[in-house]
Amino acid sequence: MSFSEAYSWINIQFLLEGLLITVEVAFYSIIFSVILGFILGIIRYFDIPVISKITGWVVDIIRNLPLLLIIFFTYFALPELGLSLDVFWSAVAAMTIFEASMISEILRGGLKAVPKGQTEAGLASGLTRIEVMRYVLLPQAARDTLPSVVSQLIALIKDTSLATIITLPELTHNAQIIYGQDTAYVIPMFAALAFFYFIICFALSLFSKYLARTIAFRASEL
Amino acid sequence: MIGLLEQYWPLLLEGFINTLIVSIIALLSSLIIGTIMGMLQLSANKIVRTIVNIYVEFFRNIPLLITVMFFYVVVPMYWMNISGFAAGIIGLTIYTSSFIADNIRAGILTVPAGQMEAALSQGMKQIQVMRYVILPQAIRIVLPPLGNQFINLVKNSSVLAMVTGLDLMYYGDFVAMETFNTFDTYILVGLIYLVITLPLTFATRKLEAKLGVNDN
Amino acid sequence: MSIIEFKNVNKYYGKMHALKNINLTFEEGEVTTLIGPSGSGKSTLLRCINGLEKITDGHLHVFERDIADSNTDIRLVRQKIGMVFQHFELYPHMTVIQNVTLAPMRVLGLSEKEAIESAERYLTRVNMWDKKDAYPDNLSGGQKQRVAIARGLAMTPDAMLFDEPTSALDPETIVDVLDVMKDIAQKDGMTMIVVTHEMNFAREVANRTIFMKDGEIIEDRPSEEFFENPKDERARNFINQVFAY
Amino acid sequence: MSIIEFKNVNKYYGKMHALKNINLTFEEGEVTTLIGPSGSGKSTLLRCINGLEKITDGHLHVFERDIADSNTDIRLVRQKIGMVFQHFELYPHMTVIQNVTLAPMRVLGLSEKEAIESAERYLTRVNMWDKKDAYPDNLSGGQKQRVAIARGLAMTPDAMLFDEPTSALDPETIVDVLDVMKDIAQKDGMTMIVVTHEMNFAREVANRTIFMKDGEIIEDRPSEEFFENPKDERARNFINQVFAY
Amino acid sequence: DVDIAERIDEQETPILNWGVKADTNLFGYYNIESGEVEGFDIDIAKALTEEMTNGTGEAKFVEVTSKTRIPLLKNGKIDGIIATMTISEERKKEVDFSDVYFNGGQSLLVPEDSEINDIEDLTEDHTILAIKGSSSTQNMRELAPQVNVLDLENYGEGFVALQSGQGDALTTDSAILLGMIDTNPDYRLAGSNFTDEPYGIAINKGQENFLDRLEKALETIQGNGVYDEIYDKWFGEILPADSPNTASTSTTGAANNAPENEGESGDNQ
Ligand SMILES: Nc1ncnc2c1ncn2[C@@H]1O[C@H](COP(=O)(O)OP(=O)(O)OP(=O)(O)O)[C@@H](O)[C@H]1O
Ligand SMILES: Nc1ncnc2c1ncn2[C@@H]1O[C@H](COP(=O)(O)OP(=O)(O)OP(=O)(O)O)[C@@H](O)[C@H]1O
Ligand SMILES: NC(=O)CC[C@H](N)C(=O)O
Ligand SMILES: [Mg+2]
Ligand SMILES: [Mg+2]
Repeated sequence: MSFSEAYSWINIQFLLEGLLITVEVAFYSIIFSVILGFILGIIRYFDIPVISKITGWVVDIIRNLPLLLIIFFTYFALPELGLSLDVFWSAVAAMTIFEASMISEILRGGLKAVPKGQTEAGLASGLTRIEVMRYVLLPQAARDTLPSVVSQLIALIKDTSLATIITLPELTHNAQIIYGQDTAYVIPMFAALAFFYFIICFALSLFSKYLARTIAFRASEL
Repeated sequence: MIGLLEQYWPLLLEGFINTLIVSIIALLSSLIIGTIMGMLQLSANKIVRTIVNIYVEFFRNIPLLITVMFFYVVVPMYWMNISGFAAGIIGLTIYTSSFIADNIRAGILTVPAGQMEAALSQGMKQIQVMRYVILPQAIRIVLPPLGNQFINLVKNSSVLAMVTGLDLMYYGDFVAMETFNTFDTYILVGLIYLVITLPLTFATRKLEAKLGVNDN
Repeated sequence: MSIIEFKNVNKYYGKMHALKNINLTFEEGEVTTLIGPSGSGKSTLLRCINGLEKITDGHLHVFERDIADSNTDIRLVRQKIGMVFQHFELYPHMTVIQNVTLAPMRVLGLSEKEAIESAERYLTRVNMWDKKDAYPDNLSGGQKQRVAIARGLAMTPDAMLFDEPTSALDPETIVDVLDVMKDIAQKDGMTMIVVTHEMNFAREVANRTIFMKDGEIIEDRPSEEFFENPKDERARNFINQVFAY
Repeated sequence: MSIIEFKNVNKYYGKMHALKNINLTFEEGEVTTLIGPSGSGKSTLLRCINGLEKITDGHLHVFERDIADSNTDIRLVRQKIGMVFQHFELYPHMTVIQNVTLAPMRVLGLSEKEAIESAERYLTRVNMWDKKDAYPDNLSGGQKQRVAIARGLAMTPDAMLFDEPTSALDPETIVDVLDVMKDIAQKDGMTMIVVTHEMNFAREVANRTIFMKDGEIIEDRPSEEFFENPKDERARNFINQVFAY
Repeated sequence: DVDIAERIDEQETPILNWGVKADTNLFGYYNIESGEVEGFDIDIAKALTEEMTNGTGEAKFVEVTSKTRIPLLKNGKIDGIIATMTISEERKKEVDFSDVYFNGGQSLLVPEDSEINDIEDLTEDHTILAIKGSSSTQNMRELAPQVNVLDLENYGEGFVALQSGQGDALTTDSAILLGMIDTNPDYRLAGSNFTDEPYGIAINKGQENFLDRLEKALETIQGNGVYDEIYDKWFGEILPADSPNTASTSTTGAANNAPENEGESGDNQ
């Protein structure tokens, strides 16, 4: 196998360009989906009449669809709703919609898991419900769900590979172009893909484990 | 959309059934492999632990698509022939089992240490303690996360479409291309996925609520 | 002028009749203990007072405000009533001083400086000022509960509610908390309603003891009298059981 | 012939010196209570006896077997010693009767019929036979602990260890558990070592009281003597604190 | 919707967005080194853009696959498709086509040592690989209904799958297959073309002015030698002028007779 040829500087550069797109898409998607996910999670936690119900249905539907479908749909259907994004922003939009739904569910779980007594203590001291959310519940839920949220963000990074289906020139897409042009490079390209994704995701997962451990440590110092 | 369904229902039905088959086979095999891996992750033997950890960490942190494509493209090119359908099942199994392993491991660890101690202090063997005391409790704890893994598995099975896996998404593409009606076709396909995943989600949520109440 | 007044109050949780036609008044400066077996409705009664639970029917006035009236701003009532919980409910993500200053700043509108000054006063009072920068997780149970009391006091309430403040504590730290409570009762003349299993505290510190069972008030008498000679048989049995060893 | 014998036993958790050069013997039929402040090493001492913790150095013989020796089958020792935990540790996925019969069937090799017969004897003894088909989640704390005691007795042990068996209980149910323990001590002459904060139980039921602090044994005397007049100042302080209210 | 012709006129540097292939050697192929797509379709697109905008405009390229090209055109992300796209009656219901600018024809790609030599050789034991959204996959299902057809996302994946043994042959237009043979000499065509695939430039319906201008531009470059130059550049060696299935006659021929022709011959999907 021609590893050295496969890893010619030109090919490496091309892979790195793809990696850059992967990272960029992931970056924007992470920011937007965390913000949107928090907003949706809070709306659902609060049980606001009608709004929370509808939000819940929409989130449930999105969470239960394959991301592949959502990516495809975003690229081809959003323009029909008057929002035409290029392939990059379509990918970001699809990731955001999907991962925000997942994150909102995580956060809602996290909020529900904060002991009821915390809300009561806040209310009993005269804080409003919003203040209780802002100062008491949200910081705790955010802290407790951080590891799960990071895991979801790892999933997000891996999921960017699906955007190859709408020809987003990200890492997987570019690797496919290289081995599609010369099939002798198939193994080197899969090795490169595994390497890049693994490095990023594993580093993040170590970080998430570290967070989980420090949190557990703090909580056990009773 | 009704028209689409009327005309293409045999294809979509086949895709639906294949998606179900893939999901069930991959679920069962990843449950078995994942449970074994999860228990081995807690093994006293460091070499075993390391090997299992490498497996789990490696496949968790690589996109499913890459693993599936590997079995579809690379393995047949150099070693043995595997169809898209089989490559999909293998990839899904490996990927999902690495998550299930972690769920099982975490489940075992959430059984309070006192349970292990109580059983040991009555003179039971390690293996008996696992079999009669720890695993039955861990399973209860692990059931909701396993439900979520299954839902993910069903959704993830859509990558088979990219390797001629003959699943629902694959036939959805086919119908969309033949009718040029991308919009309606994908909505229809989405609805069919929801037929599988929504009930699973509600069941999992019920289970979560039920087990949560018992915990108090 | 009673500060808290129950008139024919009933409380249901679904079908569970948790408070049965309660009639009660509490006067300023009174220290009352509420005792009774598990499930008798002690917590429910307490939590109705500051609106953490809604009464099902009857009238409940707190500081002359009708708690059941939806026009009443319950937060104004809550500002005047501090509450201390069995499990402390300190905010685990905040330091001791942050715990104590949060509500004074957000609710009373104190500046940070003012809030810290007042926090210093109350934390010193409960002997926890030196731990002001610690996180709750690093405190013992008794220390946590003393901070929780300071947190309640920092709102300068007119009355304090305690729901089993010592039953989650190690026996050696119970005394510190009870001492603080006694001090507040005796030095400040604070109006206090205390749900507790500490019979000796009830006997020594409280003016008045109320015994509840199955959502009803069985006895309501000056503490000394009550402990010397509980009239009702159920109260007598309860006391005997608790003092068995 | 002592059944349990500590000779210069030390126990470290990392750098934490949890047991400091312990020398102790326990005789058959003795009821001993182990008291002392939190973190003094009471649980550690208890758990070393049935090998839940490994001693760091010294010698520990239980029923003439060397616990530290890796050739000793610790399971044989454990069969002879029942243990009751603070948090009961009933198996939540099994009914009461399944909880009690599991180990006799799996460890002693009783048939199901024999195991149920023996379970009936002990569950009746702790007054829980009528709840034999209930799951632990549906029992009160006191009921759970009585089942746990029956579970321990069903192995027909020669000694029983109790680690704060009542400190997670509501005050009214504590007495039921203490009554059962007293009964076993007095009617069966069971050898018992009890870590407890129930001073009255210690005084009335135990022949002997050991006071520990910081991993050391400070006092070890007949209970009556000890409570009348603790010699060591630390013990005196502790007693005073616990009896403060 | 915006009238593209008007848009071109209004812009100072008009930009035309063309949907092109990036996985098809000779037609639209990504050059990793230069970072540009290259090929016959690309050069045609550039020439047409220049012609239609009097040299002021710029051609922009968006990567499409056979599956994504029509949806992308319809939702306005591209102005036109120049991507080896066969003019067919069915597609005409969705989009408008220019005149023919290349005469393709479908064939089979097999490994050198394959026993398949013609479409007639295909049996139900054979698996044929095709690409989602291509007319080739539909043709295959009609002309050889006994065989098993599997669809892949794009030609890169399709050829790799063929090499992995996922199918016995890959089917699409012979000119595209020749592009693969060009870089992978162990493969050959199995027999001659069994359909006609006249390529057209697809644009949205309702763009009469744009279509008009496109037709004129195409006519111009076919007349002034620009087309021939481009054709020679890409197919001069691979499809010599005297080759039996050459498309070189299309320089003049296709443009003239395809419109009448397509009903009978070019429309074999
Ligand atoms: N949120 C609730 N929903 C349903 N039932 C409740 C709720 N809170 C309390 N109850 C029921 O109301 C009754 C009174 O409960 P309450 O907590 O007031 O008792 P308590 O006297 O404080 O008992 P304890 O000493 O155990 O704290 C009990 O039967 C309890 O099960
Ligand atoms: N598994 C462990 N790892 C590290 N340190 C431990 C462990 N178990 C106990 N310790 C430490 O050993 C010391 C003695 O603990 P032990 O549990 O025996 O005390 P105790 O007297 O039972 O206290 P309590 O009344 O709180 O139960 C304490 O300082 C404790 O923090
Ligand atoms: N996939 C392709 O674009 C080439 C095949 C055929 N010319 C078509 O238009 O479908
Ligand atoms: Mg209560
Ligand atoms: Mg202990």
